[in-house]
Amino acid sequence: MHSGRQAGYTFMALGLFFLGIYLLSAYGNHYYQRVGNLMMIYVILTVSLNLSSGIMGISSLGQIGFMAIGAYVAAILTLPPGLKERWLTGLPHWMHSIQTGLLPAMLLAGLLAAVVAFLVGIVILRLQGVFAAVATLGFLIIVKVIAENWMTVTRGGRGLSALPAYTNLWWTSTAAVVTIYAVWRILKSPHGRSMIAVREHDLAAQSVGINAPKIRLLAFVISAFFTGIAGALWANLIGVVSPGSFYLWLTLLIIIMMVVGGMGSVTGSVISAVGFTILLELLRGFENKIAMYGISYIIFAVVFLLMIIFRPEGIMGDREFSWRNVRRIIPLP
Amino acid sequence: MILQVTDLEVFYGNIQALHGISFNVEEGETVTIIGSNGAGKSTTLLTIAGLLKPGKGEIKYLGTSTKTLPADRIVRRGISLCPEGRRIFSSLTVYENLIMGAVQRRDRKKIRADVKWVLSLFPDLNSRLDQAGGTLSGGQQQMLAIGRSLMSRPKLLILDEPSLGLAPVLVNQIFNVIATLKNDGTTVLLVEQNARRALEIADRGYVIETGRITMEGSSTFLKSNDQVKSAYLGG
Amino acid sequence: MSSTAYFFQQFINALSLGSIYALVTIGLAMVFSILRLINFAHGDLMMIGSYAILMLFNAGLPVWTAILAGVAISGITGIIMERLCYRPLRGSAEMNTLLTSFAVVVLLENGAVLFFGPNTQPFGILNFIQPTLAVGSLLISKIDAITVVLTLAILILTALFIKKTTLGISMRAVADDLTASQLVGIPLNRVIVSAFFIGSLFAGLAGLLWSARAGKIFPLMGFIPVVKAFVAAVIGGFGSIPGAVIGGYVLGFAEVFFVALLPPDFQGYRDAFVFVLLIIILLVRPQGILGAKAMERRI
Amino acid sequence: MNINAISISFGGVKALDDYHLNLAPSRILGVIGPNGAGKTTLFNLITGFIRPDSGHIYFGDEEITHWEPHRIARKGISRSFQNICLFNRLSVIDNVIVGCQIRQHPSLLSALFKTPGFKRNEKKLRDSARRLLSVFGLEKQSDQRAMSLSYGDQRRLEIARALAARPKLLMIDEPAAGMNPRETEDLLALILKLRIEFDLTIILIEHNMNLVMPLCETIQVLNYGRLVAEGTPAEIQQNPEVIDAYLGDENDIASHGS
Amino acid sequence: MQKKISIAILAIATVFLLAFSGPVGADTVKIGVIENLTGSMASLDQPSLNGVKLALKEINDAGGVLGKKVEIIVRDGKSDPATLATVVEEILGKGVSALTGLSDTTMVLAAAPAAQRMGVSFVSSGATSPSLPDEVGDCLFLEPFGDNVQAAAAAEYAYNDLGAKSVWVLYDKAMDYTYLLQRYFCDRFGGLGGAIISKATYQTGDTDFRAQITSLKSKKTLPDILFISSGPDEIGTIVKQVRDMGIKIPIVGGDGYDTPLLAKVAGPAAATDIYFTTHVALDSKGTKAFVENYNKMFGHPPENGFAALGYDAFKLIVNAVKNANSADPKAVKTALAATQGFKGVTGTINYPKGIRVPQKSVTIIKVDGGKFIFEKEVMPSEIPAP
Repeated sequence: MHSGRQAGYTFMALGLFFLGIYLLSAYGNHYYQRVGNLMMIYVILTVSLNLSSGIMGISSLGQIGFMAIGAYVAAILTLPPGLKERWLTGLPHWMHSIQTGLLPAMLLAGLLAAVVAFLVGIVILRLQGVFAAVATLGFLIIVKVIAENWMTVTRGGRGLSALPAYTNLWWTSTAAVVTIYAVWRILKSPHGRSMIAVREHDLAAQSVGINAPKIRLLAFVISAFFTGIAGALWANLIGVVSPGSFYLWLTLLIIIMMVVGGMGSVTGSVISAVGFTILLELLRGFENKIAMYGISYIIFAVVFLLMIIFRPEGIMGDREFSWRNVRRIIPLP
Repeated sequence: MILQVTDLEVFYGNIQALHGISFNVEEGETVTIIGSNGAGKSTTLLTIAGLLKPGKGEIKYLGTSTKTLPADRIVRRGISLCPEGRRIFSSLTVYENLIMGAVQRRDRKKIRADVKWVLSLFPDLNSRLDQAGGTLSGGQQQMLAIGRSLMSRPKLLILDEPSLGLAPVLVNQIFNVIATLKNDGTTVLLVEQNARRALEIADRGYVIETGRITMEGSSTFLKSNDQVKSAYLGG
Repeated sequence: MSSTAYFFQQFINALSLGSIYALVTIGLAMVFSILRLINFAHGDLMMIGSYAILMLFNAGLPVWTAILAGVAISGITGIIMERLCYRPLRGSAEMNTLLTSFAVVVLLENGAVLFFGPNTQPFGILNFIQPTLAVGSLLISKIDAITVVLTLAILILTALFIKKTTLGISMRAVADDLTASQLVGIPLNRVIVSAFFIGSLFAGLAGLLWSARAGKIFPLMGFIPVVKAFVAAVIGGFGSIPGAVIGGYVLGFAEVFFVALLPPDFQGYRDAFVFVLLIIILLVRPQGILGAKAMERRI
Repeated sequence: MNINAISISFGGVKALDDYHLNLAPSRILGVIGPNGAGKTTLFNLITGFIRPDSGHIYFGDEEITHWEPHRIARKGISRSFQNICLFNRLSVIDNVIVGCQIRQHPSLLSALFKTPGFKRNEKKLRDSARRLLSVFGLEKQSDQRAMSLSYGDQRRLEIARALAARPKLLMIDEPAAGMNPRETEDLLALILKLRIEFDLTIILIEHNMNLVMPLCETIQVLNYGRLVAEGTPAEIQQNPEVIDAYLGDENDIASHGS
Repeated sequence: MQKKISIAILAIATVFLLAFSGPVGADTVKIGVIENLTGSMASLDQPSLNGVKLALKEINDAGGVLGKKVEIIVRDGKSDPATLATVVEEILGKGVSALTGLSDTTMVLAAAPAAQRMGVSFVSSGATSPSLPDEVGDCLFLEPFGDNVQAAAAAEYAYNDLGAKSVWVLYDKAMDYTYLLQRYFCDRFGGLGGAIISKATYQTGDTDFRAQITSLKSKKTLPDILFISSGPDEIGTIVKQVRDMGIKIPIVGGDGYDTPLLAKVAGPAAATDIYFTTHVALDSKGTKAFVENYNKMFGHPPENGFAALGYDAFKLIVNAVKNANSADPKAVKTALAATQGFKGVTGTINYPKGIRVPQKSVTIIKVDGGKFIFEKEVMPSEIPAP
């Protein structure tokens, strides 16, 4: 198929998507908007996790640690100055009077998460497989412990609240589209090929000149960048960040989304993040109807278990969406 | 006929490793399979031992199919595979390694007697019974591996590359033991890269190439065959 | 209190905490050494064991019967877990089994919330044991003493089992080389099920001791011990059973003395310290204190 | 290529002991010896996957003894592996492209914004990969995943990938393993052709004498990590020590047997 | 494949839309109840929900309010801020008159802003941070007193009645409540002239406090009292371990102690010489009916003080609906802010103008041999600023 035509389809699809976003933010009720926002944040989280875990093959349980870092950075930046002065005595003075908007907060959140990922990655990425999983889990716990104890900067277990509700569907959906686009482009670039090569066979990749530790670090850092941005969006959506919010449940949720979508497939991650957000809401509705609280997570866990037993490669495996395949089913012009 | 393999096909994922292999072993016979690396020898043996599941074909041991049996049941029936690369339990002592060879058996007294018998075959191990397997030299490990296989008192002993990476003296020792076993009436299926040695000791042989049997016949025939000579005997 | 007495008191604290960690870790390490599976649901077996003991006791069973039956239930749950969740996944990627164990955690913990309710419940069935023994100026709680003695007894029994019995040797053989152990005829499923069963029994027992110390149980009680046990296992050398014991004690001592020796403002960083320790050990000595084999990169 | 007295041991066992090599450009060296003799260890040492305990390795006039594998690869040493190590889930052509992109350092930004330079570059990579695949007769399979290829094709693809990195020195580990005599002959012709077309120096590990003897100008025989013999194929075939160590002594059983 | 997926997505989306478009009746007064029924907060919030259910039953049995039945819409927040923020929108979309629930400040902060934006009042049943109403806005009301009030009461009681001049403090670092409580306590105790010997910390979920207790034992001069700021789940274990280690010093604390777990976990021997501040003495005359009815409805006595708080918070809202004579959220809010002399199980609630933290007297309970004994009612003379 001609590539110009594909680009045309893509733009049309994007147009439709943003039209939907417009309709939802203009006419949808707050509940749907909230679910939509979370859905977009989960898409960002899952797609960026897929870059480091699925595409690059780093077994990381610490991804949400970067989200926590992003969320705290954004929270500190967007917290009203008065509160900042009262609560965050550990910050340098000049920061007390600063209150940024969402965009700078997001970018700085992403950057700081990336910097931390860089430093952590140098150490942790020397480990492989379950050992990397363990070490990254350790990182997650360390982040949580620091957030709980660094009273003068994070306000400890009480968390930072009264954050301005900057985040809306436009921000989240644009950030999601940018993340998907970026990860997609990386996947289709020499860097992406190198990542898969290293994942498939570390030593063989080195034997054709790929600097495996470097490319791993690159994937880890980029992934942390977008995860940090998701953290920032989350912070200004929910309005309060606390150490317990960024912990095992969220970790498990996005890993499951990625695995079920298909490790290595951006398309799979998107489908799965969207699908699971809806599924969880439906299950919650079901749970409220029968008033058996907790059943939704049980069903969720069972769905995952069945999936990993009977279709361990996930919905998409590592295949991707293409207009060519769509045209086989639906006759597009 | 103790073992009969018919049209065996085995796949690793999408890749077909064996393209229909047929051969048989008679009771009391020593049969060798020769072939280069990657030709499918180990695949064949692992399938017989129940570690790989055959795609198509049939494996009959003493007249009944073993295709669906798990590995431990196959051992109980009397097939013992001594794997390539020895694969002894390196953190277990020599004695424990031997005991593990008899894990399917319940006759404690006889097991003890068989340990003695194995030690008489490999006197080198005698003084090292309490040593961890991993601390043995390569040759001793190979002896231990064979000894461990013998501990299940197999009716069919399968040896995968027993001389691999061993010094000539040790190779001799190993082949001497095989000869002894053969004289005692044990049925042996031997896979070797050292084709010359294998054909010396075997009654019959098969040549396997890229997952297919390409030649078969008595050892004398194969030894004198020009193709075999040039490909495997370095002549 | 003199500083020597202070030291000894903390020493005793560490010893009893370390004992429980060791007990949990053995089970974790046993399963890991055989299947390379990090079973995060191991902690929930503690929870299930404790709840079972409490419910049976409340139902009118004598204390010791309730304890035996509860520990047995924990063991049986372990077997069911293996059969339903882990056996179908045997041979798949390590990461998949790890995630599966997380899913099992979600399943069991939410299930427990549904069945037992989310509330903390008092667990006082060992309260009849008088609380403390005074040794000079030292006070030793009897539960602690029992914990230490019982753990040591179990450790010795386990060591003998692993060393002497055919099943124990089989476990080590399977841990050593899965393929070869199948080739010599070790019945793999039986060995794996046994490892799960024994490990789960220990988890149930550890659950009893843990709950008796804390005096309470709740559905989410298993997670912290299993994470700690997991660190202990890495410290000791994953898969090594003596290593698990040493790791448990090292962790117990590290935690107690971290809190004992540092000013209060730093006490909160205890778990961070524990995990920094873990990461350093992974990097410097990935095989742990007692792990025998270095991880070889195979080409 | 020049190697001075490298040694390495694993757990007390000397895997390679006092090994020397002096290889002039454009030569083909064969390394033979029984399994476990240290041949693959030698490859791993040269390509930087393991470090020698002692000794030096020079490539051209540079010492590469302690270099990282990827740096050695960029310097111009490529290899294939004994048990095929492809990027299984990449397509055949992408396997080769990964080799081709060795000397490129495209920026991440150019990829993100899909600049014209980026597109040109991708096209160039793809074209040269396609050309290389056609040399190996794999052009028809270029969009399949590497794992779905047949055994022989996988072997060829591995060499193609190694060549894509435009090496000066190509190291091939048992390329004919699992090939039948006809395939082996084809491989022989292919290697000879590649050598001229790409101006290669080649080191070859192989058991199949049908490949080694006609192909190699020099042969080294390893046994127990020691260099037992070195010489032309004809010399090697006559060397009694070699026959004893590797080809096997016909009298062994007679002299030691029961 | 693609086809299957697109069909699946369509199907899911359809079900999704249908699931939440049920008919909404207009003949009831709807009140939203958000509680963390699963996860780490469940042990506080489930009793709170039970309290709400008991209140609902009593109200509807008595004919409801404004001639209509009262209906509750319950949602589980799963102890997760993101879920809370979602379910609050869901409930708000159903046209509720007011919201109640939640026992933790952080959780309230995740849920309440959405209510504030919609102008629907949120009565926090269990969170006690006195600054909470200022952080969220004029729609947020506390049902219990602020932590500053009860901490000051505890400090004054300890200093004046127990004659304590020095204190050792242990608190849970991970909770807002425990942190604030000890801070306000130390403020007031220091203000009275008492000495804080040292502080130690732990984290929610810890089960071993011996290291901290041993370090207390090693002090040259032991304090007169221990102030242990803990939630209901840890306090029993802490008391047990303190007493096990041979420390008989009186223990003082806040409303987190108000749970049968304290006596049951620690055992009657250990649960002695303990004093805590709380909302209500569950053994007093005024609360007897509540405890009995609770027992009747759920088969066991209230798990902890949060049951009574949930009960009161709900009745407080219904009371406001009655006073406003309207179920309109705006009117209910105005009526809530004007609440005077509302008599609940946990005391009498007055909201002074512009202040949405009730001024209530604090009950001091003494624990002796595992028995909770009403000691006295205190109105602190000086209250630390929030």
